[in-house]
Amino acid sequence: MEFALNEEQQLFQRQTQQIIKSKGDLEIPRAYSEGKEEVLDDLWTGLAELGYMGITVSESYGGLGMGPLTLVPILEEMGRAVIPGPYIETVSFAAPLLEKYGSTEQKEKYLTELATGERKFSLALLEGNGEYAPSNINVRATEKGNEYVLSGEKILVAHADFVDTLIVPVRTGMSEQDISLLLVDRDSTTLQLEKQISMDETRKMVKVTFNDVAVPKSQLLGQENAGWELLEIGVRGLNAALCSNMVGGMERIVETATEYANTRVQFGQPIGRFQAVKHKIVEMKMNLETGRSLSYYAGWALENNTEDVVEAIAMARSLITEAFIKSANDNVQIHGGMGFTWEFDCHFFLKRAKTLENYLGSPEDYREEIVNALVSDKESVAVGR
Amino acid sequence: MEFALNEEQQLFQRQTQQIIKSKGDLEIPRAYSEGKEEVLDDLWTGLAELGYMGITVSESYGGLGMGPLTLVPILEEMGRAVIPGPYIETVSFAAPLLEKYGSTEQKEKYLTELATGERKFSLALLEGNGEYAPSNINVRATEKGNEYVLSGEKILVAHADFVDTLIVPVRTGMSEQDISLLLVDRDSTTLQLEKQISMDETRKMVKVTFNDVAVPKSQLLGQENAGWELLEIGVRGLNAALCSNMVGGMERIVETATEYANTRVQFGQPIGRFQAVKHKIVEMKMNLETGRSLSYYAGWALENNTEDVVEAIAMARSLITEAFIKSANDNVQIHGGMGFTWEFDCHFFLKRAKTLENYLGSPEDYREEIVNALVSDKESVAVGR
Amino acid sequence: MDFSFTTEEEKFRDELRQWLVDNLPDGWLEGNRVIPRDNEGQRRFFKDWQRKLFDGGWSGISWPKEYGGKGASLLEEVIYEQEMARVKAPPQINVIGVAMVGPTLLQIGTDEQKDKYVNKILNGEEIWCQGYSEPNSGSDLAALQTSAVKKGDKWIINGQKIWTSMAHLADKCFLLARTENTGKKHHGITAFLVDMHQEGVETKPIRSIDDQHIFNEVFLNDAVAYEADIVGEINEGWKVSLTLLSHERTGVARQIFELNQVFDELVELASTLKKNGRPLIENPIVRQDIGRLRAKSRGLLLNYYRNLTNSIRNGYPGPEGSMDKLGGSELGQEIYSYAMSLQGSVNTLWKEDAAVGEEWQYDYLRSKAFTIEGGTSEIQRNIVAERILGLPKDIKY
Amino acid sequence: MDFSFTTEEEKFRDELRQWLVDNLPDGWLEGNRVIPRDNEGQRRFFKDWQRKLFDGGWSGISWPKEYGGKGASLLEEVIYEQEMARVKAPPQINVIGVAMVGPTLLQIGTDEQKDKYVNKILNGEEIWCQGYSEPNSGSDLAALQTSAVKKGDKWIINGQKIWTSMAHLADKCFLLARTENTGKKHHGITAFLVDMHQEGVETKPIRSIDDQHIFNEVFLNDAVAYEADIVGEINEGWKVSLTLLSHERTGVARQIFELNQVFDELVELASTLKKNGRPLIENPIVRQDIGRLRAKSRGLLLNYYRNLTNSIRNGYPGPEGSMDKLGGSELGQEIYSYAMSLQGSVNTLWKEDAAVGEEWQYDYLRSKAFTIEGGTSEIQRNIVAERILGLPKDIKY
Repeated sequence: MEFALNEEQQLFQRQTQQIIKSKGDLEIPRAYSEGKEEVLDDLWTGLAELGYMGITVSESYGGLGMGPLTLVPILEEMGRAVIPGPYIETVSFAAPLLEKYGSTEQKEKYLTELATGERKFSLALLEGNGEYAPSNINVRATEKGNEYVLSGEKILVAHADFVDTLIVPVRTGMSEQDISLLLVDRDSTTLQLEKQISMDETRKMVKVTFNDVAVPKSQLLGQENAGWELLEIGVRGLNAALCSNMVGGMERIVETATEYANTRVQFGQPIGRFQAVKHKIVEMKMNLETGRSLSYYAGWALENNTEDVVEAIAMARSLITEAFIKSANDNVQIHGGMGFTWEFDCHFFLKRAKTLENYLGSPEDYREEIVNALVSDKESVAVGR
Repeated sequence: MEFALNEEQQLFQRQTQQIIKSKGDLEIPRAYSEGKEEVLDDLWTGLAELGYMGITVSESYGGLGMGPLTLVPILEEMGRAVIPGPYIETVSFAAPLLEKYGSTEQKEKYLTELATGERKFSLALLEGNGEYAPSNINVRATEKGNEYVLSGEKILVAHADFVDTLIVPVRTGMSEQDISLLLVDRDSTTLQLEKQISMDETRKMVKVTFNDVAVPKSQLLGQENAGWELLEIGVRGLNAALCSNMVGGMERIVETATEYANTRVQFGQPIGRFQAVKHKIVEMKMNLETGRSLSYYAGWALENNTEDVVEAIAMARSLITEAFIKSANDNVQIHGGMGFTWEFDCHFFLKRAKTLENYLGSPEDYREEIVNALVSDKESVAVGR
Repeated sequence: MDFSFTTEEEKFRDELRQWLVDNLPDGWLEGNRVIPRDNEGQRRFFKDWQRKLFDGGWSGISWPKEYGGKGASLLEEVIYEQEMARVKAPPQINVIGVAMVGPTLLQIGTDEQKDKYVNKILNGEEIWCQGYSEPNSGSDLAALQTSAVKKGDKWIINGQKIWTSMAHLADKCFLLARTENTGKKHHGITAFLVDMHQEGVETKPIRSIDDQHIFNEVFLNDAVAYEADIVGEINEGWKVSLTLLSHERTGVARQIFELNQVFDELVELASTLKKNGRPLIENPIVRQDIGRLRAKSRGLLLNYYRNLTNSIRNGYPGPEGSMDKLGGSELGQEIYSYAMSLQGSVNTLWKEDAAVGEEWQYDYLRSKAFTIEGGTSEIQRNIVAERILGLPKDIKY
Repeated sequence: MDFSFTTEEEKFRDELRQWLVDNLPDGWLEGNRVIPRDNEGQRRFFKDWQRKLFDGGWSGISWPKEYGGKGASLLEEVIYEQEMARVKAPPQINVIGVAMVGPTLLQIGTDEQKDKYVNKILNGEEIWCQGYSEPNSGSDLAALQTSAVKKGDKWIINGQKIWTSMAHLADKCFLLARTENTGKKHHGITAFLVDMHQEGVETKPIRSIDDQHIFNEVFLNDAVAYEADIVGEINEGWKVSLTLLSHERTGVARQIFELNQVFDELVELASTLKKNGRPLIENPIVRQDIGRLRAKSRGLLLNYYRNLTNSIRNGYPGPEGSMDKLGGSELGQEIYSYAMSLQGSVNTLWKEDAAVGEEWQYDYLRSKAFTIEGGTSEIQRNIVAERILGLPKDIKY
């Protein structure tokens, strides 16, 4: 029985902290959102050099062959500084999916390049009203000889302009679940990219239009028409990663709120002496630690592929999403007027939190998933009882 | 534009306050719950002498012919002292129903006696699992000549042992809504009454068993098989009354919490100086005033039979029910250990609040009703805009 | 109880409604509510609107008729706010001047001050801002440190103000400065009428989280005011500022009316947007949320009417305005936040790319200031606790 | 991360499980958990259970083996709490003695004290209670006023204690009294071992809102203790009380385990009870509530494991126990309250008339004390703020 980061994981945590600090910490998202996109290249290169891109890639393709738990401290640190970029999409989504479902050729090419940092990935999933549902996949892939020809439009594709390959769920059949995943390389296709103005300017959102884009059939990931199932498995990793990322954000919020409350003086007292402020920060802290426990557990369940993995991730995602929003809100309140300024960092967290609220499902959806899991299998698993 | 009690209503308020104080205030529910049921007779007689029973009875039957708004301050005052007894059932439920749907003979007999206080009423509605739904009415009334013969069991009949007449929804037909209301006099029938131990010992709960009880057909209130509709109209009045009653309870809670916070000293300070306590009482106060506004409005809508009367009552009922529970809870917390003792009065409010939570529908049910009303009629009515 | 208005009051409402139809900017009533983003364009837009209001007699409606006002009753003022909220009328740029500075000068200003300023306030010739908050005095307003020192016939003002709305468009500032330091922080403050177009006054924009520029920092470096620019007694500026506040007769009425309107838009949103192919409003969970918000919005509105009735009966407003402010600001945040939630993952898109309507994102972000500006929620709770409930004051440190 | 236990630990668990099967009162495991309501019956019931635990070696499992304990590791102690929670075992009446007084005496007691008390604690021959709280010192414990004055070889104790659990069944009391009044409230307190069966000690029951009698007032009128009954140094009782607390190794573990169990019962309830003819668990709104409570219950449990891991790594528990207490007590209230909500209008029926199971009503009412006893939630928040986050202390008045 041991429920904490191990030494190796703690080492990663410290190292990540150092890199991010050395690159400017919260100045990174600030610069990025002001259009200095080179900070992202710089950070990416730095992380790649330290082997961060290959953490979840197996050793045979040049990675470290670690599981998602190793990413937990790294993602928390990134969340602490609201780091932009497709790290989660690449490392927590694309890598494990390729490992599990890629063909030998796909693995050889993509995993090797992913591990070195040469190749970055994103997920081009959402369409129309942004709903995460199989019925909402309407980008059509029409078979034409050895190729699929894609037409349609994806929205909210994170950092599409920065990545090299998009994983694109497309419609390949008539029934609702007839969806397939395609690996679409930007260098061998002509995609139309258009920036979408996002409230959270640290996650660049791009509309990707496919105008009869031909993609070789060899780019199919997994079986044809089995894409939705794969996607859901991939989204698990993505969600667990988002959770750790948000937990990092919450931690930073608690720290900055505490610091501000200790130094800002009103009525001759640091405002942290007033219980209205003091206890608000305690609530943040409670949520932070509960969220962290749930995100650790989600990571553990994912790494060990436990029976309750879906429930574990749903618990983490539903609670953390809402707690992050609440904390980010309260952080603005504690900072008073300064919290309302662009100059202070509070708004980075606020916007990140609120725009992730419904990304790949709402907290309500995830709670429904918890109960689904509960009712179908009432026995408690995993946590020794 | 005037949204407040008028002078006459304020007069009733002061008078009620005086009566209740003179009868012992919170000692009334305390004595009653300890088995001294004579306090109820005493109070009832006192109120009847002042004409309180006939307030909503028309003048031709000896009443004052006032509307439900006049009851608002009286019911608040009763709520302030968690007064036991079937006042609400008699004055806010039975009286208006009889006025509206009673036959001439029924009015003559029942309203006249009601107005003098000679006859008290209760509602014998719930059965089985206590759900408020037509499908849950299973006490059967079989026609036999000029009589209905009743068999079955009603539960949670408030103060059945104290009242003279029960209004009993019974099943008179096969389809779900084939329900009729019967006036069942206790002195001319043999009912089996059995006390049910209630957490809120200030509302005596009784199980009433009908073993082939014959009731003349003339005791039918309204049309046969039209009982559910009548009941729902009656329940509106009952709900509005409960709201005012609960608002009174909330007001008393705010007062006692404030008083305790001003006098209880810890760490050399009245605990009301600590914002954790201070702001908790402010929250109670906010809920109290919002609840009061909604209950006034519900009363006003009822009195004027406005188009939005159902929504008005549903808004009041859903918000007040939950706010009362919250306030009663927080009141215990503010009183600390003393709030957990039987000796202090906190628990009267706590138990009253929690046991009313689902009485005649849950807050969720009433919110659903709000939205139903909203969606079917989107125009704002009544409040001048 | 009576929710109706008198024939006269309804006539007042009808007149205003008609005037708005005739005078609102083109397309405004149809929902095409565009305000220029650049300073110059904004200034012109707002000044035009202010002028129109003045010409129509709808600026300073509570002002005495002799000064160009309408001499409206409190209830008419409420109707005014209702109607302005109904059409989401553009803000009155000179609200500080019209609602507070003007009435204060009329009450306690010198004759010269009245002559010099009052007319130009109403017709919008001179725009006013309010110099209260400072970097170190936000909630603790009386801790202000900007100093005014007398030199000959001049008062030399040094210090910094912050959160000064519209300072970048303002001509004049109603400013509090410390003229004496006795250790008692509420004493020794003086109220000045300061010219914004002088060398010693520099205005720096504050970019807020909604990417807007409404607030400013104002730096005072040897700014000058004269004896004639002092309002009320020297060192008694705190009292003057309370006089000023007392002219805020309708409190947060407009916000409360607007919120009830926004609630309707929220229902509209839930009826239009779909999930799983069904309108959100059919989802039982959404219905719960909407039912809850409905009861709260109506409760807030009704509370306001109840407080209003008391104000009319007593002849003056009570501290209950703090409850309106507290309730309104928090409910506002809740409603705007929920509107964002309903939009699903595309809620992240804003400005011209907004998926549903760009106001939602702006309003959501803007709402974060509701519980901070004009006295934080924490301060409002203290006021309710201390002035309404009689709970102990926070320790005076 | 690793949620498994070692073979040895699992053996420990299996042994305990088997022992419980063999020794729990008849019908207990089947859910027929009846404890007599009268004092005498209760005393006998609890003493029998205490004796059984002792005979089986399951009382004082963390005590050294030489004193009859099991010398269990912290993790074994946690397993013990898990298993006891799983079967909802009867409380150990002498929990104060076993978990706190005994270990404290073993650590800092005199040899005579050890000889005289320790064995009788474990075998339940002497039941202990704890005399801390007083009418005017609840949250502010150090403000206690009960005095002990030396007269010859006796200490004469006067004052009043309150909230003394099980005092009516206790033989001995670990009592704090003021022996010096220096103005510093944490100094001048002394810890005494007081005989409850003497003339100067009177116990009066407190009837709590759940109609139970667990707590008592204890009146001390010239009660007597001797020099030999002092634990630790004179005037250093505050430190002794902290030593005592430090022996609470598993904190609120049992409550947290129980809550996760109660959550399962809640799901059962929602699966069984019906509305509109359908199980509540099929209602989307109920599902939201249950999903939310599930995440919170698991989060609480996982937090506990995380804190436990830290305690094991550091060799001592940190202030995070306050977070467990705070979270557990509030979640407990929430869960019990929700269980009442699910029951509909019949939730009002209790005791033998309860509609679903009388424990729900009792537990609901009992839960109101969770956030008060053992340090209120307000105090816990201050501890988290000050000791974990480093926020300023409340003003020392």
